[in-house]
Amino acid sequence: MLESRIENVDRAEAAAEEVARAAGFDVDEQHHIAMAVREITVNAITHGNQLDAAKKVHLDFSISPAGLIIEVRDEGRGFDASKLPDPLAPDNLLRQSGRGIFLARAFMDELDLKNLRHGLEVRMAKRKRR
Amino acid sequence: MLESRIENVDRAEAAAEEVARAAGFDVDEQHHIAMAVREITVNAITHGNQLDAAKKVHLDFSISPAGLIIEVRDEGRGFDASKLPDPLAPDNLLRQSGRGIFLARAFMDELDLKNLRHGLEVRMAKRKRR
Amino acid sequence: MIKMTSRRVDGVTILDIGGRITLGEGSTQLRDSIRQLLAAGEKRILVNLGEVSYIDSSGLGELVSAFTAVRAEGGELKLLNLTRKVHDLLQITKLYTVFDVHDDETSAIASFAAA
Amino acid sequence: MIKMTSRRVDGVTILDIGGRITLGEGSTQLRDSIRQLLAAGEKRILVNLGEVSYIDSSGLGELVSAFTAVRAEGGELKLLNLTRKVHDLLQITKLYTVFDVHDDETSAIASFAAA
Ligand SMILES: Nc1ncnc2c1ncn2[C@@H]1O[C@H](COP(=O)(O)OP(=O)(O)O)[C@@H](O)[C@H]1O
Ligand SMILES: Nc1ncnc2c1ncn2[C@@H]1O[C@H](COP(=O)(O)OP(=O)(O)O)[C@@H](O)[C@H]1O
Repeated sequence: MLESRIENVDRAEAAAEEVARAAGFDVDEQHHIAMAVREITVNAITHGNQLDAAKKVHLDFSISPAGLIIEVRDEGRGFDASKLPDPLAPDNLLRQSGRGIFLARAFMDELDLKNLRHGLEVRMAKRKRR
Repeated sequence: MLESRIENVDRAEAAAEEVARAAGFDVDEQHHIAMAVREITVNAITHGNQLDAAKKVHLDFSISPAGLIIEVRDEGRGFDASKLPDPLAPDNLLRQSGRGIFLARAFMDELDLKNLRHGLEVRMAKRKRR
Repeated sequence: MIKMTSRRVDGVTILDIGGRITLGEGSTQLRDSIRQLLAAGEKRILVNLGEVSYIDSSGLGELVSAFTAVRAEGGELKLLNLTRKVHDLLQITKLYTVFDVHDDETSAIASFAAA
Repeated sequence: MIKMTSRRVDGVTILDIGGRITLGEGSTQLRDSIRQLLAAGEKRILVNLGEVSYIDSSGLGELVSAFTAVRAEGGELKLLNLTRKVHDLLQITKLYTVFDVHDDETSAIASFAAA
Protein backbone atom coordinates (compact mmCIF):
# COMPACT_ATOMS: atom_id res chain seq x y z
CA MET A 1 0.00 0.00 0.00
CA LEU A 2 1.33 3.37 -0.90
CA GLU A 3 -0.43 6.16 0.86
CA SER A 4 -0.20 9.49 -0.87
CA ARG A 5 2.71 10.78 1.11
CA ILE A 6 5.98 12.05 -0.26
CA GLU A 7 8.05 9.63 1.84
CA ASN A 8 6.52 6.85 -0.19
CA VAL A 9 8.19 8.20 -3.30
CA ASP A 10 11.56 7.26 -1.84
CA ARG A 11 10.24 3.82 -0.99
CA ALA A 12 8.85 3.24 -4.46
CA GLU A 13 12.12 4.41 -5.94
CA ALA A 14 14.21 2.12 -3.74
CA ALA A 15 11.94 -0.81 -4.58
CA ALA A 16 12.28 -0.08 -8.29
CA GLU A 17 16.06 0.06 -8.04
CA GLU A 18 16.20 -3.29 -6.27
CA VAL A 19 13.76 -4.90 -8.70
CA ALA A 20 15.80 -3.55 -11.62
CA ARG A 21 18.92 -5.05 -10.09
CA ALA A 22 17.09 -8.38 -9.66
CA ALA A 23 16.04 -8.18 -13.29
CA GLY A 24 19.71 -7.98 -14.25
CA PHE A 25 19.95 -4.35 -15.38
CA ASP A 26 23.30 -2.61 -14.88
CA VAL A 27 23.75 0.18 -12.35
CA ASP A 28 23.11 2.98 -14.85
CA GLU A 29 19.93 1.30 -16.02
CA GLN A 30 18.91 0.67 -12.41
CA HIS A 31 19.30 4.38 -11.73
CA HIS A 32 17.27 5.36 -14.79
CA ILE A 33 14.48 2.92 -13.99
CA ALA A 34 14.39 4.08 -10.37
CA MET A 35 14.25 7.69 -11.50
CA ALA A 36 11.40 7.01 -13.92
CA VAL A 37 9.45 5.34 -11.13
CA ARG A 38 10.21 8.26 -8.85
CA GLU A 39 8.89 10.81 -11.34
CA ILE A 40 5.74 8.87 -12.14
CA THR A 41 5.03 8.11 -8.48
CA VAL A 42 5.47 11.77 -7.56
CA ASN A 43 2.88 12.59 -10.22
CA ALA A 44 0.51 9.89 -8.98
CA ILE A 45 0.72 11.21 -5.44
CA THR A 46 0.67 14.94 -6.18
CA HIS A 47 -1.25 15.47 -9.45
CA GLY A 48 -3.29 12.26 -9.30
CA ASN A 49 -4.20 11.72 -5.66
CA GLN A 50 -3.47 15.34 -4.73
CA LEU A 51 -1.84 14.26 -1.49
CA ASP A 52 -5.15 12.86 -0.25
CA ALA A 53 -3.93 10.13 2.12
CA ALA A 54 -7.17 8.22 1.62
CA LYS A 55 -6.23 7.71 -2.02
CA LYS A 56 -3.66 5.08 -2.84
CA VAL A 57 -1.09 4.37 -5.46
CA HIS A 58 -0.89 0.89 -6.93
CA LEU A 59 2.56 -0.21 -8.07
CA ASP A 60 3.32 -3.28 -10.13
CA PHE A 61 6.71 -4.67 -11.13
CA SER A 62 6.93 -7.52 -13.55
CA ILE A 63 10.29 -9.16 -14.25
CA SER A 64 10.25 -11.33 -17.34
CA PRO A 65 12.87 -12.70 -19.71
CA ALA A 66 12.33 -9.71 -22.00
CA GLY A 67 12.88 -7.11 -19.31
CA LEU A 68 10.92 -5.16 -16.78
CA ILE A 69 7.38 -3.80 -16.93
CA ILE A 70 6.26 -1.33 -14.30
CA GLU A 71 2.76 0.02 -13.80
CA VAL A 72 1.82 2.91 -11.55
CA ARG A 73 -1.86 3.62 -11.00
CA ASP A 74 -3.43 6.39 -8.97
CA GLU A 75 -6.99 7.23 -7.91
CA GLY A 76 -7.16 10.72 -9.36
CA ARG A 77 -8.92 12.24 -12.36
CA GLY A 78 -6.31 11.48 -14.98
CA PHE A 79 -5.53 14.08 -17.63
CA ASP A 80 -5.34 14.67 -21.34
CA ALA A 81 -1.85 13.55 -22.31
CA SER A 82 -2.21 15.02 -25.79
CA LYS A 83 -1.98 18.43 -24.13
CA LEU A 84 1.35 17.74 -22.44
CA PRO A 85 3.62 20.68 -23.22
CA ASP A 86 7.04 19.87 -24.70
CA PRO A 87 9.63 20.82 -22.07
CA LEU A 88 12.24 21.29 -24.80
CA ALA A 89 10.27 24.00 -26.60
CA PRO A 90 12.16 27.31 -26.26
CA ASP A 91 9.23 28.90 -24.41
CA ASN A 92 9.18 26.08 -21.87
CA LEU A 93 12.89 25.65 -21.30
CA LEU A 94 12.94 27.99 -18.32
CA ARG A 95 9.75 26.68 -16.72
CA GLN A 96 10.17 25.26 -13.25
CA SER A 97 8.08 22.16 -13.86
CA GLY A 98 6.92 19.89 -16.64
CA ARG A 99 9.92 17.58 -17.02
CA GLY A 100 8.74 14.52 -15.07
CA ILE A 101 7.00 12.47 -17.73
CA PHE A 102 9.55 13.62 -20.30
CA LEU A 103 12.42 12.25 -18.20
CA ALA A 104 10.63 9.01 -17.36
CA ARG A 105 10.04 8.50 -21.06
CA ALA A 106 13.68 9.24 -21.85
CA PHE A 107 14.84 6.65 -19.33
CA MET A 108 12.44 3.85 -20.26
CA ASP A 109 11.90 2.17 -23.63
CA GLU A 110 8.14 2.58 -23.48
CA LEU A 111 5.81 4.77 -21.49
CA ASP A 112 2.06 4.72 -22.03
CA LEU A 113 -0.53 6.79 -20.21
CA LYS A 114 -4.04 5.49 -19.88
CA ASN A 115 -7.00 7.20 -18.26
CA LEU A 116 -9.03 4.65 -16.32
CA ARG A 117 -12.46 5.20 -14.87
CA HIS A 118 -10.85 6.23 -11.60
CA GLY A 119 -7.33 7.36 -12.07
CA LEU A 120 -4.36 7.36 -14.36
CA GLU A 121 -2.37 4.26 -15.22
CA VAL A 122 1.19 4.67 -16.41
CA ARG A 123 2.77 1.59 -17.95
CA MET A 124 6.53 1.64 -18.49
CA ALA A 125 8.77 -0.99 -20.03
CA LYS A 126 12.52 -1.41 -20.16
CA ARG A 127 13.98 -4.09 -22.37
CA LYS A 128 17.14 -6.03 -21.69
CA ARG A 129 20.03 -5.26 -24.02
CA ARG A 130 21.70 -8.40 -25.35
CA MET B 1 14.92 -11.57 -16.51
CA LEU B 2 15.91 -14.19 -14.04
CA GLU B 3 18.12 -16.85 -15.48
CA SER B 4 18.04 -20.11 -13.63
CA ARG B 5 21.10 -19.49 -11.54
CA ILE B 6 21.32 -19.62 -7.78
CA GLU B 7 22.74 -16.07 -7.54
CA ASN B 8 19.42 -14.85 -8.84
CA VAL B 9 17.71 -16.19 -5.74
CA ASP B 10 19.52 -13.58 -3.66
CA ARG B 11 18.50 -10.90 -6.14
CA ALA B 12 14.86 -11.92 -6.10
CA GLU B 13 14.94 -12.01 -2.33
CA ALA B 14 16.50 -8.54 -2.06
CA ALA B 15 13.95 -7.17 -4.50
CA ALA B 16 11.11 -8.69 -2.49
CA GLU B 17 12.42 -7.19 0.72
CA GLU B 18 12.63 -3.73 -0.82
CA VAL B 19 9.18 -4.01 -2.40
CA ALA B 20 7.76 -5.16 0.94
CA ARG B 21 9.32 -2.13 2.59
CA ALA B 22 7.83 0.10 -0.10
CA ALA B 23 4.47 -1.52 0.53
CA GLY B 24 4.73 -0.44 4.16
CA PHE B 25 5.31 -3.77 5.85
CA ASP B 26 7.36 -3.77 9.06
CA VAL B 27 10.84 -5.32 9.21
CA ASP B 28 9.64 -8.69 10.45
CA GLU B 29 7.05 -8.87 7.69
CA GLN B 30 9.66 -7.74 5.16
CA HIS B 31 11.87 -10.61 6.26
CA HIS B 32 9.05 -13.12 6.03
CA ILE B 33 7.98 -11.96 2.59
CA ALA B 34 11.58 -12.00 1.37
CA MET B 35 12.03 -15.50 2.73
CA ALA B 36 8.86 -16.77 1.06
CA VAL B 37 10.07 -15.35 -2.27
CA ARG B 38 13.46 -16.93 -1.70
CA GLU B 39 11.96 -20.39 -1.11
CA ILE B 40 9.60 -20.23 -4.06
CA THR B 41 12.29 -18.84 -6.38
CA VAL B 42 14.71 -21.59 -5.35
CA ASN B 43 12.00 -24.10 -6.26
CA ALA B 44 11.33 -22.40 -9.59
CA ILE B 45 15.01 -22.49 -10.49
CA THR B 46 15.87 -25.95 -9.15
CA HIS B 47 12.71 -28.10 -9.34
CA GLY B 48 10.97 -26.12 -12.08
CA ASN B 49 13.67 -25.03 -14.51
CA GLN B 50 16.15 -27.62 -13.23
CA LEU B 51 19.01 -25.12 -13.44
CA ASP B 52 18.59 -24.91 -17.20
CA ALA B 53 19.88 -21.39 -17.89
CA ALA B 54 17.79 -21.20 -21.04
CA LYS B 55 14.66 -21.37 -18.91
CA LYS B 56 13.57 -18.25 -17.10
CA VAL B 57 11.71 -17.30 -13.99
CA HIS B 58 9.07 -14.59 -14.21
CA LEU B 59 8.59 -12.53 -11.07
CA ASP B 60 5.74 -10.12 -10.43
CA PHE B 61 5.23 -7.81 -7.46
CA SER B 62 2.02 -5.92 -7.09
CA ILE B 63 1.65 -3.32 -4.35
CA SER B 64 -1.93 -2.33 -3.74
CA PRO B 65 -3.85 -0.70 -0.91
CA ALA B 66 -4.76 -4.16 0.41
CA GLY B 67 -1.19 -5.40 0.54
CA LEU B 68 1.26 -7.20 -1.65
CA ILE B 69 0.72 -9.89 -4.27
CA ILE B 70 3.71 -11.78 -5.63
CA GLU B 71 3.73 -14.24 -8.50
CA VAL B 72 6.61 -16.52 -9.40
CA ARG B 73 6.37 -18.50 -12.61
CA ASP B 74 8.83 -21.00 -14.02
CA GLU B 75 9.12 -22.90 -17.30
CA GLY B 76 9.23 -26.41 -15.86
CA ARG B 77 6.76 -29.27 -15.74
CA GLY B 78 4.87 -28.26 -12.60
CA PHE B 79 3.85 -30.92 -10.10
CA ASP B 80 0.91 -32.36 -8.27
CA ALA B 81 0.59 -30.21 -5.16
CA SER B 82 -1.96 -32.58 -3.64
CA LYS B 83 0.91 -35.01 -3.13
CA LEU B 84 3.02 -32.55 -1.13
CA PRO B 85 4.15 -34.40 2.00
CA ASP B 86 3.49 -32.68 5.35
CA PRO B 87 6.88 -31.71 6.79
CA LEU B 88 5.43 -31.77 10.30
CA ALA B 89 4.39 -35.43 10.10
CA PRO B 90 6.56 -37.41 12.55
CA ASP B 91 8.00 -39.51 9.73
CA ASN B 92 9.06 -36.40 7.82
CA LEU B 93 10.41 -34.33 10.69
CA LEU B 94 13.98 -35.52 10.18
CA ARG B 95 13.96 -35.28 6.38
CA GLN B 96 16.50 -32.92 4.93
CA SER B 97 14.15 -31.27 2.48
CA GLY B 98 10.49 -30.54 1.95
CA ARG B 99 10.05 -27.39 4.06
CA GLY B 100 10.18 -24.71 1.34
CA ILE B 101 6.56 -24.35 0.34
CA PHE B 102 5.48 -24.99 3.92
CA LEU B 103 7.56 -22.05 5.17
CA ALA B 104 6.47 -19.75 2.35
CA ARG B 105 2.87 -20.58 3.20
CA ALA B 106 3.49 -19.93 6.89
CA PHE B 107 4.95 -16.51 6.15
CA MET B 108 2.34 -15.34 3.64
CA ASP B 109 -1.42 -15.04 4.06
CA GLU B 110 -2.16 -16.91 0.88
CA LEU B 111 -0.18 -19.22 -1.37
CA ASP B 112 -1.70 -20.88 -4.41
CA LEU B 113 0.01 -23.24 -6.81
CA LYS B 114 -1.21 -23.47 -10.36
CA ASN B 115 0.09 -25.74 -13.11
CA LEU B 116 0.17 -23.83 -16.37
CA ARG B 117 0.73 -25.35 -19.78
CA HIS B 118 4.43 -24.67 -19.45
CA GLY B 119 5.45 -24.30 -15.86
CA LEU B 120 4.28 -23.70 -12.36
CA GLU B 121 2.81 -20.43 -11.15
CA VAL B 122 2.92 -19.64 -7.46
CA ARG B 123 0.77 -16.74 -6.33
CA MET B 124 1.34 -15.38 -2.85
CA ALA B 125 -0.44 -12.61 -1.01
CA LYS B 126 0.30 -10.73 2.18
CA ARG B 127 -2.32 -8.41 3.60
CA LYS B 128 -1.66 -5.22 5.50
CA ARG B 129 -2.58 -5.35 9.19
CA ARG B 130 -4.55 -2.30 10.32
CA MET C 1 20.96 13.76 3.01
CA ILE C 2 21.74 17.17 1.53
CA LYS C 3 24.64 19.44 2.46
CA MET C 4 24.86 23.05 1.42
CA THR C 5 27.60 25.48 2.37
CA SER C 6 28.65 28.75 0.82
CA ARG C 7 32.00 30.46 0.63
CA ARG C 8 33.21 33.63 -1.04
CA VAL C 9 36.14 33.80 -3.46
CA ASP C 10 37.08 36.96 -5.40
CA GLY C 11 33.61 38.46 -5.20
CA VAL C 12 31.86 35.25 -6.24
CA THR C 13 29.76 33.16 -3.88
CA ILE C 14 30.35 29.47 -4.32
CA LEU C 15 27.51 27.27 -3.12
CA ASP C 16 28.86 23.77 -2.51
CA ILE C 17 26.10 21.21 -2.60
CA GLY C 18 26.35 17.57 -1.67
CA GLY C 19 23.78 14.78 -1.71
CA ARG C 20 20.42 14.67 -3.45
CA ILE C 21 18.53 17.61 -4.91
CA THR C 22 15.12 15.99 -5.06
CA LEU C 23 11.53 16.73 -4.14
CA GLY C 24 11.16 17.14 -0.41
CA GLU C 25 14.87 16.84 0.22
CA GLY C 26 17.26 19.18 -1.46
CA SER C 27 14.85 21.24 -3.57
CA THR C 28 13.54 23.34 -0.70
CA GLN C 29 16.97 23.91 0.80
CA LEU C 30 18.32 25.01 -2.57
CA ARG C 31 15.50 27.53 -2.94
CA ASP C 32 16.09 28.87 0.58
CA SER C 33 19.84 29.18 0.06
CA ILE C 34 19.42 31.13 -3.16
CA ARG C 35 16.87 33.41 -1.51
CA GLN C 36 19.23 34.11 1.36
CA LEU C 37 22.12 34.86 -0.94
CA LEU C 38 20.01 37.24 -3.02
CA ALA C 39 18.69 38.93 0.15
CA ALA C 40 22.31 39.45 1.22
CA GLY C 41 23.03 41.10 -2.11
CA GLU C 42 25.12 38.24 -3.48
CA LYS C 43 24.45 38.15 -7.20
CA ARG C 44 27.37 36.22 -8.60
CA ILE C 45 26.68 32.66 -7.64
CA LEU C 46 28.60 29.57 -8.66
CA VAL C 47 26.76 26.39 -7.77
CA ASN C 48 29.18 23.50 -7.25
CA LEU C 49 27.35 20.26 -8.02
CA GLY C 50 30.46 18.06 -7.80
CA GLU C 51 29.14 16.12 -4.80
CA VAL C 52 25.55 15.91 -5.96
CA SER C 53 24.63 12.28 -6.51
CA TYR C 54 21.15 12.73 -7.82
CA ILE C 55 18.80 15.41 -9.18
CA ASP C 56 15.18 14.69 -10.08
CA SER C 57 12.79 16.83 -12.12
CA SER C 58 11.90 18.82 -9.01
CA GLY C 59 15.58 19.55 -8.36
CA LEU C 60 16.10 20.50 -11.99
CA GLY C 61 13.15 22.87 -11.74
CA GLU C 62 14.64 24.42 -8.65
CA LEU C 63 17.95 24.97 -10.43
CA VAL C 64 16.14 26.68 -13.29
CA SER C 65 14.20 28.86 -10.84
CA ALA C 66 17.42 29.78 -9.09
CA PHE C 67 18.89 30.74 -12.44
CA THR C 68 15.96 32.97 -13.40
CA ALA C 69 15.69 34.48 -9.89
CA VAL C 70 19.35 35.50 -9.91
CA ARG C 71 19.09 36.83 -13.45
CA ALA C 72 16.00 38.86 -12.50
CA GLU C 73 18.14 40.63 -9.92
CA GLY C 74 20.74 41.43 -12.55
CA GLY C 75 23.10 38.70 -11.36
CA GLU C 76 24.56 35.54 -12.79
CA LEU C 77 24.25 31.90 -11.68
CA LYS C 78 26.66 29.37 -13.14
CA LEU C 79 27.28 25.69 -12.56
CA LEU C 80 30.50 23.95 -11.57
CA ASN C 81 31.58 20.31 -11.65
CA LEU C 82 28.78 18.20 -13.06
CA THR C 83 28.85 14.49 -12.37
CA ARG C 84 28.10 12.28 -15.35
CA LYS C 85 24.55 11.67 -14.14
CA VAL C 86 23.82 15.37 -13.73
CA HIS C 87 25.51 16.20 -17.00
CA ASP C 88 23.34 13.65 -18.84
CA LEU C 89 20.23 15.07 -17.21
CA LEU C 90 21.05 18.61 -18.34
CA GLN C 91 21.79 17.32 -21.81
CA ILE C 92 18.52 15.40 -22.14
CA THR C 93 16.47 18.35 -20.93
CA LYS C 94 18.45 20.85 -23.04
CA LEU C 95 19.22 22.81 -19.89
CA TYR C 96 22.86 22.43 -20.80
CA THR C 97 22.20 25.19 -23.35
CA VAL C 98 20.78 27.46 -20.63
CA PHE C 99 23.45 27.23 -17.97
CA ASP C 100 27.03 28.35 -18.19
CA VAL C 101 28.79 25.20 -17.02
CA HIS C 102 32.40 25.04 -15.78
CA ASP C 103 34.82 22.31 -14.81
CA ASP C 104 37.45 24.43 -13.16
CA GLU C 105 36.76 26.64 -10.17
CA THR C 106 39.38 29.28 -10.91
CA SER C 107 38.33 29.87 -14.48
CA ALA C 108 34.67 29.69 -13.45
CA ILE C 109 35.26 32.53 -10.98
CA ALA C 110 37.17 34.52 -13.57
CA SER C 111 34.30 34.16 -16.03
CA PHE C 112 31.97 36.28 -13.89
CA ALA C 113 31.71 39.90 -14.93
CA ALA C 114 33.70 42.21 -12.64
CA ALA C 115 31.51 43.94 -10.01
CA MET D 1 29.00 -14.05 4.36
CA ILE D 2 29.30 -17.07 6.60
CA LYS D 3 31.84 -17.57 9.38
CA MET D 4 32.46 -20.91 11.02
CA THR D 5 35.04 -21.63 13.70
CA SER D 6 35.27 -24.45 16.18
CA ARG D 7 36.76 -24.60 19.65
CA ARG D 8 36.92 -27.30 22.29
CA VAL D 9 35.69 -26.88 25.86
CA ASP D 10 35.54 -29.76 28.37
CA GLY D 11 35.37 -32.47 25.71
CA VAL D 12 32.68 -30.67 23.71
CA THR D 13 33.31 -29.10 20.31
CA ILE D 14 31.60 -25.77 19.96
CA LEU D 15 30.95 -24.71 16.38
CA ASP D 16 30.44 -20.95 16.31
CA ILE D 17 28.55 -19.90 13.22
CA GLY D 18 27.96 -16.36 12.01
CA GLY D 19 26.08 -15.05 9.00
CA ARG D 20 23.57 -16.82 6.80
CA ILE D 21 22.98 -20.54 6.57
CA THR D 22 21.25 -20.59 3.22
CA LEU D 23 21.37 -22.46 -0.06
CA GLY D 24 24.67 -21.97 -1.79
CA GLU D 25 26.15 -19.99 1.07
CA GLY D 26 26.25 -21.49 4.50
CA SER D 27 24.60 -24.86 3.88
CA THR D 28 27.58 -26.44 2.16
CA GLN D 29 30.07 -25.10 4.69
CA LEU D 30 27.97 -26.41 7.55
CA ARG D 31 27.88 -29.88 5.99
CA ASP D 32 31.65 -29.83 5.43
CA SER D 33 32.36 -28.68 8.98
CA ILE D 34 30.23 -31.42 10.49
CA ARG D 35 31.89 -34.02 8.26
CA GLN D 36 35.32 -32.86 9.32
CA LEU D 37 34.42 -32.95 12.98
CA LEU D 38 32.99 -36.46 12.70
CA ALA D 39 36.05 -37.60 10.72
CA ALA D 40 38.22 -36.27 13.57
CA GLY D 41 36.20 -38.32 16.03
CA GLU D 42 34.41 -35.32 17.58
CA LYS D 43 30.96 -36.53 18.49
CA ARG D 44 29.78 -34.02 21.06
CA ILE D 45 28.96 -30.97 19.06
CA LEU D 46 27.36 -27.76 20.27
CA VAL D 47 26.31 -25.52 17.39
CA ASN D 48 26.28 -21.87 18.45
CA LEU D 49 23.80 -20.01 16.26
CA GLY D 50 23.97 -16.76 18.23
CA GLU D 51 25.41 -14.82 15.32
CA VAL D 52 23.31 -16.44 12.61
CA SER D 53 21.11 -13.82 11.00
CA TYR D 54 19.18 -16.02 8.64
CA ILE D 55 18.44 -19.69 7.93
CA ASP D 56 16.36 -20.81 4.95
CA SER D 57 14.81 -24.23 4.34
CA SER D 58 18.08 -25.46 2.87
CA GLY D 59 19.95 -24.39 5.99
CA LEU D 60 17.31 -25.98 8.20
CA GLY D 61 17.67 -29.20 6.22
CA GLU D 62 21.41 -29.08 6.69
CA LEU D 63 21.00 -28.66 10.44
CA VAL D 64 18.70 -31.68 10.53
CA SER D 65 21.17 -33.71 8.47
CA ALA D 66 23.96 -32.70 10.81
CA PHE D 67 21.83 -33.84 13.73
CA THR D 68 21.09 -37.26 12.22
CA ALA D 69 24.68 -37.71 10.98
CA VAL D 70 26.10 -37.10 14.44
CA ARG D 71 23.50 -39.33 16.05
CA ALA D 72 24.27 -42.11 13.55
CA GLU D 73 27.85 -42.07 14.87
CA GLY D 74 26.58 -42.39 18.41
CA GLY D 75 27.18 -38.71 19.17
CA GLU D 76 25.06 -35.74 20.15
CA LEU D 77 24.46 -32.43 18.39
CA LYS D 78 22.85 -29.62 20.34
CA LEU D 79 22.02 -26.00 19.61
CA LEU D 80 23.06 -22.89 21.50
CA ASN D 81 21.83 -19.28 21.41
CA LEU D 82 18.97 -19.02 18.97
CA THR D 83 18.08 -15.57 17.69
CA ARG D 84 14.39 -14.80 17.63
CA LYS D 85 14.19 -15.41 13.88
CA VAL D 86 15.85 -18.80 14.13
CA HIS D 87 13.81 -19.71 17.17
CA ASP D 88 10.59 -18.91 15.30
CA LEU D 89 11.71 -20.99 12.36
CA LEU D 90 12.40 -24.04 14.53
CA GLN D 91 9.04 -23.56 16.23
CA ILE D 92 7.06 -23.34 12.97
CA THR D 93 8.77 -26.42 11.55
CA LYS D 94 8.49 -28.33 14.85
CA LEU D 95 12.25 -28.84 14.80
CA TYR D 96 12.29 -27.27 18.21
CA THR D 97 11.03 -30.62 19.47
CA VAL D 98 13.91 -32.42 17.77
CA PHE D 99 16.88 -30.40 18.94
CA ASP D 100 18.13 -29.96 22.46
CA VAL D 101 18.36 -26.17 22.59
CA HIS D 102 20.37 -24.18 25.16
CA ASP D 103 20.78 -20.54 26.09
CA ASP D 104 23.82 -20.85 28.30
CA GLU D 105 27.12 -22.24 27.09
CA THR D 106 28.29 -23.65 30.41
CA SER D 107 25.13 -25.56 31.16
CA ALA D 108 24.92 -26.64 27.51
CA ILE D 109 28.40 -28.18 27.82
CA ALA D 110 27.50 -29.82 31.11
CA SER D 111 24.40 -31.37 29.51
CA PHE D 112 26.47 -33.61 27.23
CA ALA D 113 26.95 -37.17 28.50
CA ALA D 114 30.45 -37.72 29.93
CA ALA D 115 32.79 -39.44 27.45
N1 LIG E 1 -1.03 11.06 -12.29
C1 LIG E 1 -1.48 12.21 -12.84
N2 LIG E 1 -2.75 12.60 -12.68
C2 LIG E 1 -3.19 13.76 -13.23
N3 LIG E 1 -2.42 14.59 -13.95
C3 LIG E 1 -1.14 14.26 -14.14
C4 LIG E 1 -0.61 13.05 -13.62
N4 LIG E 1 0.69 12.99 -13.98
C5 LIG E 1 0.95 14.09 -14.70
N5 LIG E 1 -0.14 14.87 -14.79
C6 LIG E 1 -0.24 16.16 -15.51
O1 LIG E 1 0.83 16.24 -16.42
C7 LIG E 1 1.62 17.40 -16.16
C8 LIG E 1 3.06 17.14 -16.50
O2 LIG E 1 3.64 16.23 -15.60
P1 LIG E 1 5.21 16.13 -15.52
O3 LIG E 1 5.75 15.98 -16.88
O4 LIG E 1 5.56 15.05 -14.56
O5 LIG E 1 5.70 17.51 -14.96
P2 LIG E 1 5.34 18.22 -13.56
O6 LIG E 1 4.88 17.16 -12.62
O7 LIG E 1 6.61 18.83 -13.16
O8 LIG E 1 4.27 19.22 -13.89
C9 LIG E 1 1.35 17.72 -14.71
O9 LIG E 1 1.59 19.06 -14.41
C10 LIG E 1 -0.10 17.34 -14.57
O10 LIG E 1 -0.94 18.35 -15.04
N1 LIG F 1 8.49 -24.98 -9.25
C1 LIG F 1 8.36 -26.31 -9.09
N2 LIG F 1 8.31 -27.13 -10.15
C2 LIG F 1 8.19 -28.48 -10.00
N3 LIG F 1 8.12 -29.07 -8.78
C3 LIG F 1 8.16 -28.30 -7.68
C4 LIG F 1 8.28 -26.90 -7.77
N4 LIG F 1 8.29 -26.40 -6.52
C5 LIG F 1 8.18 -27.45 -5.69
N5 LIG F 1 8.11 -28.61 -6.37
C6 LIG F 1 7.99 -29.94 -5.81
O1 LIG F 1 7.52 -29.84 -4.48
C7 LIG F 1 8.44 -30.44 -3.57
C8 LIG F 1 8.43 -29.72 -2.25
O2 LIG F 1 9.00 -28.44 -2.38
P1 LIG F 1 9.45 -27.67 -1.08
O3 LIG F 1 8.36 -27.69 -0.10
O4 LIG F 1 9.94 -26.33 -1.49
O5 LIG F 1 10.65 -28.53 -0.49
P2 LIG F 1 12.05 -28.88 -1.17
O6 LIG F 1 12.29 -27.91 -2.25
O7 LIG F 1 12.99 -28.78 -0.03
O8 LIG F 1 11.88 -30.30 -1.67
C9 LIG F 1 9.76 -30.43 -4.29
O9 LIG F 1 10.62 -31.43 -3.81
C10 LIG F 1 9.33 -30.67 -5.72
O10 LIG F 1 9.09 -32.02 -5.97
